[in-house]
Amino acid sequence: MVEDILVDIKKDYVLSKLREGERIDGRKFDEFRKIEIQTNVISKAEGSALVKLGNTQVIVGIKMQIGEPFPDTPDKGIIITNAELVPLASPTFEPGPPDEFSIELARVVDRGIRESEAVDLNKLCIEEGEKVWLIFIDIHALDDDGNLLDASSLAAISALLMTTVPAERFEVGDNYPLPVRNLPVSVTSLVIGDKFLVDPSKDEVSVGNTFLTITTDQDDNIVAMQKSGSYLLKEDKFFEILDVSLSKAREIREYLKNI
Amino acid sequence: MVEDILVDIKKDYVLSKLREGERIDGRKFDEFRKIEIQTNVISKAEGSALVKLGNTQVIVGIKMQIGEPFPDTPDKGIIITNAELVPLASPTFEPGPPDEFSIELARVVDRGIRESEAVDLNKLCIEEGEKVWLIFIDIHALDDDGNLLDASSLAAISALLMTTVPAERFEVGDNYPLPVRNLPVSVTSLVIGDKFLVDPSKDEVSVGNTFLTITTDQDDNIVAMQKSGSYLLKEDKFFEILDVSLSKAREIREYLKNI
Amino acid sequence: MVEDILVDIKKDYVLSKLREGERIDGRKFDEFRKIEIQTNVISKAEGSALVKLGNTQVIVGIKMQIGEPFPDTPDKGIIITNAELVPLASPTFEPGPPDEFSIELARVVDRGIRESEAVDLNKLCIEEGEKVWLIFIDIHALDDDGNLLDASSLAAISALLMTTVPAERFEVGDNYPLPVRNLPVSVTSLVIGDKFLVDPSKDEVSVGNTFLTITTDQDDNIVAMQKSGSYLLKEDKFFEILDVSLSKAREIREYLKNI
Amino acid sequence: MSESNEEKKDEIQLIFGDKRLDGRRFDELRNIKIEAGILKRADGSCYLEMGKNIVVAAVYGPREVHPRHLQNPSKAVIRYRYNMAPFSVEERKRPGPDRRSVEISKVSREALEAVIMKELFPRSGIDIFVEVLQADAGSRTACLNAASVALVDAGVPMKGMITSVAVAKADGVMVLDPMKEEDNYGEADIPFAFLIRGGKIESIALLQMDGRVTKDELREAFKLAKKGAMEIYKLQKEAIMKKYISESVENG
Amino acid sequence: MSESNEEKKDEIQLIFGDKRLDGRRFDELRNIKIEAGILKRADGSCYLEMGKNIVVAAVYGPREVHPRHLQNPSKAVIRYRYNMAPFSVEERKRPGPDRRSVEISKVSREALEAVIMKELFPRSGIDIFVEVLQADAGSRTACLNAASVALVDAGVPMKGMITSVAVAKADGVMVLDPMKEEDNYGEADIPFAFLIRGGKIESIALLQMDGRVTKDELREAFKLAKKGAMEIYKLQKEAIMKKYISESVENG
Amino acid sequence: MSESNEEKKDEIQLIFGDKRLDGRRFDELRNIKIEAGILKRADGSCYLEMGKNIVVAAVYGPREVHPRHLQNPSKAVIRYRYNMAPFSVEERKRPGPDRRSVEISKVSREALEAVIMKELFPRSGIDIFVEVLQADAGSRTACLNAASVALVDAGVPMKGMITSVAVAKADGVMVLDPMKEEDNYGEADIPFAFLIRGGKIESIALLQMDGRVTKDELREAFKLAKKGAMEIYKLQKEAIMKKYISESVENG
Repeated sequence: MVEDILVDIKKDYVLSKLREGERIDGRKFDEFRKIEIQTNVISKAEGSALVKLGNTQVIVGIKMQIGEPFPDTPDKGIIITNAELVPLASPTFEPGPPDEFSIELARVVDRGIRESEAVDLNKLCIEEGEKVWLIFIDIHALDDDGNLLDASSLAAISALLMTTVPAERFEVGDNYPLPVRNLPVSVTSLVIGDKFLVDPSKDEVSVGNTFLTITTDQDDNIVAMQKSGSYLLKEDKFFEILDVSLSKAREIREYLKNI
Repeated sequence: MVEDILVDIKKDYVLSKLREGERIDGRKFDEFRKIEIQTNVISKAEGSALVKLGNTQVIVGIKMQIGEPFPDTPDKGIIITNAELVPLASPTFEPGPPDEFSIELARVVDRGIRESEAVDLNKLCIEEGEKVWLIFIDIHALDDDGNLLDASSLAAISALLMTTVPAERFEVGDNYPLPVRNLPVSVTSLVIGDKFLVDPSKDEVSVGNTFLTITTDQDDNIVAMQKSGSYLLKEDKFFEILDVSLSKAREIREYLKNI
Repeated sequence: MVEDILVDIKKDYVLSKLREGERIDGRKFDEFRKIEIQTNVISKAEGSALVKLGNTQVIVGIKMQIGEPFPDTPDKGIIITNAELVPLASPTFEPGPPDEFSIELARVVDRGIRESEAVDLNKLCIEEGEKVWLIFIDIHALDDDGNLLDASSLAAISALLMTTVPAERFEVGDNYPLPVRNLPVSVTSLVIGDKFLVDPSKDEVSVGNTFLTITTDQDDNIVAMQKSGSYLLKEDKFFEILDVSLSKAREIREYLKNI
Repeated sequence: MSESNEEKKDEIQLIFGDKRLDGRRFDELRNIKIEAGILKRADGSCYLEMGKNIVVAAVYGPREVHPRHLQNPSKAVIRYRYNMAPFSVEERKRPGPDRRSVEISKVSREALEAVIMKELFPRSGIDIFVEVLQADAGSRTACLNAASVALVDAGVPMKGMITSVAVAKADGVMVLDPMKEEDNYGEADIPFAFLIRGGKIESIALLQMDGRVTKDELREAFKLAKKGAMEIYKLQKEAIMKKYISESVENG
Repeated sequence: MSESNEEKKDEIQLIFGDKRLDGRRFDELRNIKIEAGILKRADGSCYLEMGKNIVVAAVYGPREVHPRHLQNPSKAVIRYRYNMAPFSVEERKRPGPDRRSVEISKVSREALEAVIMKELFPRSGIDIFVEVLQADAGSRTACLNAASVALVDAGVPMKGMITSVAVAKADGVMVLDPMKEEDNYGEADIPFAFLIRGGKIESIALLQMDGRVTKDELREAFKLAKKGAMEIYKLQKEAIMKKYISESVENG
Repeated sequence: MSESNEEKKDEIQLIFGDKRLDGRRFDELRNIKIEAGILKRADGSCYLEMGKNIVVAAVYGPREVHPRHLQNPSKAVIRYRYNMAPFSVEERKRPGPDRRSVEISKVSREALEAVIMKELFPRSGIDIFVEVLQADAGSRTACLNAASVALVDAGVPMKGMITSVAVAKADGVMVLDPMKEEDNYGEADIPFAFLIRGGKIESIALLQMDGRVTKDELREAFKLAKKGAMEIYKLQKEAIMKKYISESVENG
């Protein structure tokens, strides 16, 4: 009850600020919160990264195993992306098997990496048709202050950049760095009427779960998109968001190159 | 609430008609609804059939795979029958794993096919003790207007009759028709006091889930029976139902031979 | 409601007796209920035992299979312990997957057997790195009148003592008795304030689920301990319980040698 | 999906003249042992052996039903759970219900629902739990016989006794109360349960069948089943009697 | 976790001059067949073929929601279930929802939630169930088109019609309504759904994308998708009309 | 069923004179790092490293419990969830609770239940969630230490501080706070948790043990554990202090 009232008050506040052309935390409409990336925080993982987007915190760990390739791609490694929205990260998350939110999160992050061909899967074949590397990208939310998706995308690509293929542990040769050849960056906007805000905070999301995520690669290709939430989007608005997403992704990619 | 009252009214109507020796849709007590069978409706399946029993609609698709035989029948194929009572088919079905109704349905259909030895499993061995054909009979309910069971049995045997063993796709020789050598037919009666009605419609079932299913083969053998529902059945009544079931099955079998 | 009141009355009664230095059934504080062990009650199992501790009844059956060893113990058999607190055994047990109580029960029993090295796992290797014996210890509660844990431990070791390795059935040589070389015995105490009672009955447990289980082997080593329940335990009390546990275990072990 | 092989295996000889593999006549039951009231916590209970089957039944209730939305305002809700212990069969069975257990639980519950006077206990639950500790052929019939005794032991009012037995076709002959070999290698298996009231078989509470039989063979099966049921019924009554006598002795 | 291989397979030629593998032009839809009101039990229903996709949609509601705590006091609760029959694909699919189905169900539900007038039915539920009986590329778009017709058939008030179609990039060319080969071997897949009101495309209700396209290619994709959607919209309207005419004939 | 091999592996040398494999003395803790209040959404939180263990604890509550039938009218309901991240161990762990996690969660919850003043918050829930981001030996003790600090950070009233540490037997010697090798190849593992009140160890809140020790070795284990616990207790207090000071500075 009390929480419902609080949400309503927050919503009114966000909307009234918005009418004045402002965000509640003073950011510009196309401004991300402060990004911090710590890499190799988990030494037992093949690669890992902790990403902070303002107060939002996500950790991604990469584990690798040897497995069988898919019959139709006998010479390619396999990426498996999984997200756990553990109840530690938010008062609204409950323990249990992945729900539609964590499944969507994992799949959108996965698409960005997969479709940008960020990992050169051809270099992850050990024995054609028999043995290839499986890459487990495990997304673990720690603190959900909004926009877990972009934080997860960033943590995933950061962790992959740091990953060493553990060939020695599995006795199949020398360790080598995971071949990463592209830097997909997702930009999520909260769409409110005819306005949109990138990297929405939890308080801003009180107005509704109405997102558009656009993931682009280092050549400004669009590699993944996801309209999420029940709302209607105008075509011209879409192209406006696309332009902003491309330009923010470029900025973030520069940052990413220096981790 | 409203639904409970409706059920009660229907029940009274069915019972009062019954006392006058009539069924609410004018059928004779031993009369099936109109049977329609469309075969090979799913080209991606090895065989398929859509069966309509009046308004009741069931589709069965047959898929085949290569698998290991059971240790005690190393030279025989394996039949696996599964039923999904998807929520599309009835306002009372809910999404989720199979409940006792769908399990019973699948197992009774399975028994008819298995015990009549409708499929010659000896001809489905690829390599003794190593590789045999698995036949998946998947029953998918579309519209439950009563007697899903007989509709499913009919759809299953019809789909099997149409099935081609996909040997070429699995690179184990030439395709060949699935060897079907018997035509089991189930006849389900609704038992009400000392009366019984074959092929009950949903409205008739408002009086209670008190069924007897008898499956017979082309030599008038009884190959499967299932008393289902909490009621008591007299022995002489049983043999009356048996006689009707045998004769209805013969009629339906003639129909089946012409699909 | 009625049950809550009954529990309260029982609790008051147990506590008032306790203040007078007595147990409700007249036992001494360190006295077990009558122990009865029937062995080989299930001829289809490799070994089995039914244990009665007063009215508490537990049956354990041992089944063996051939499986792959763990990579880091390629020449050792594997023990797998499982407990089912089936709803038959108590009005408070519900059907479903194992809950935390049955998991704890199985794991504490397992630890006693594992850590005392009761079974010589080195003698259960068939082919190093390829084939070893799997020992399934299945605990099946029948009547929970308190202290299922000690009854289960006793039934487990009794069943193991009776077990024949079914080598002939699996065509890997001659049957032989399972090599059992230690007799772990668990003693569970109900801890109430500064007092404790061994082998608590269900009525005594009305005061709370505050247990300490200590499992010892035939050389008076402590091989497993579990403080279970939300309470605080003083160190000196712990060592008192330890002494009683050691001495009761010795008694029970003598009994066990004669089954 | 079928969890295990339900195919018939290669054949072995089951009938030798007028005797069966285990020496029984065609119309002879296996050894049966019944004991009522063997569990303390349950409101009613029964231990039963039927050949190599060993089963224990417990009844709880009539008792409150939780959560409330599962209650029925006009009658008791009956639950029946047929469960096999992992060690009850040759090859260890994974714990938990499989499709076969779900079906057996359903038809067994329905058989008992038809005779329990549910209307006397609105909003209540009557729970019947049966554990198969060792399974041979006919475990569902053994369980129903045990459940029936446990219900009487719990004082649950019923229209009569439920008594259950199977008939099989083995080497072309109908035989009563088949054991494992006759079930595995026989041509048909027909489990029955009857309502027995006033010492007489009144009607059929459970009937299933799989295999291949003629109508005449079915008539023979009914004859055998009714004969067997009457014998089992006597043993059920004796077990209940024995429990009451021993209780009277204890109390009086 | 991904249940199946979502990797692109080795390439095959998809475009031959100004034609596609199946002879279609770049802006040409597959054959579409729509029939409304084909199920008796459902409140609204639709059968739809779109190329080799065969789907059936059913709508139940507005109806009561159980249990009560799932009700929303101010509007109807919408459920959408996209489900594939085990035999709908080359390799048998295990029954039950996988991660892909869960995601498709979520975005499809959201698309419809944006147009259904939920506020008219507080505390109620509107359930949309779509079964994929045969799947080729674009099954989610086929399902949404069928669901939309089934909603109209059920009389659920909406702001307009939802019409869905995908665009793919194949051999560098943007093509409308891709079939399986273009989806598997193409460079991008972009499913759209539009709200069509007053005969005009008003806004985007569903948009996803995976692959690799430029901004200009996206503009081309929008153009193709809108053209395709208008054609599908006509067929949806015809199917509804046909149902109403046949009903009028029957009733009048 | 055991999900993983709990067998002891072949032996390696663990003790070299009066030093351990990692150079520690027998009564020496691993490096410990504690930081309170590191999460925004949680009511209380703590980051903790203990050797190679990295854990994060969050506390939510006291807050409302849903659904209502889980409420307790006389006290708060405590939940404790010990969860390992898939990447926290050498071989990737499948997400979700296994049997080991369930048992650890149970005994850890019970330890905290014994010291949280639950009676002050009837009908409420206090949820303690601990994520193991990297696991070495002793992760359950690290989690309890973090949970205890997070509870203080959340302002949950307790009888005192819970401080947890394990003792192992390695090459016949009792050693404090074992790391992975001592746990895997050692002869016993004994996790403790103590209630510390007024700067003194008052009683035992958690005690488990598996391995093989004598009574005298147990006495030695208690001595080591208490020494270790007092050191950890100091660090827990410092972390809380630091948080409060930094807050005061911020606010004042």
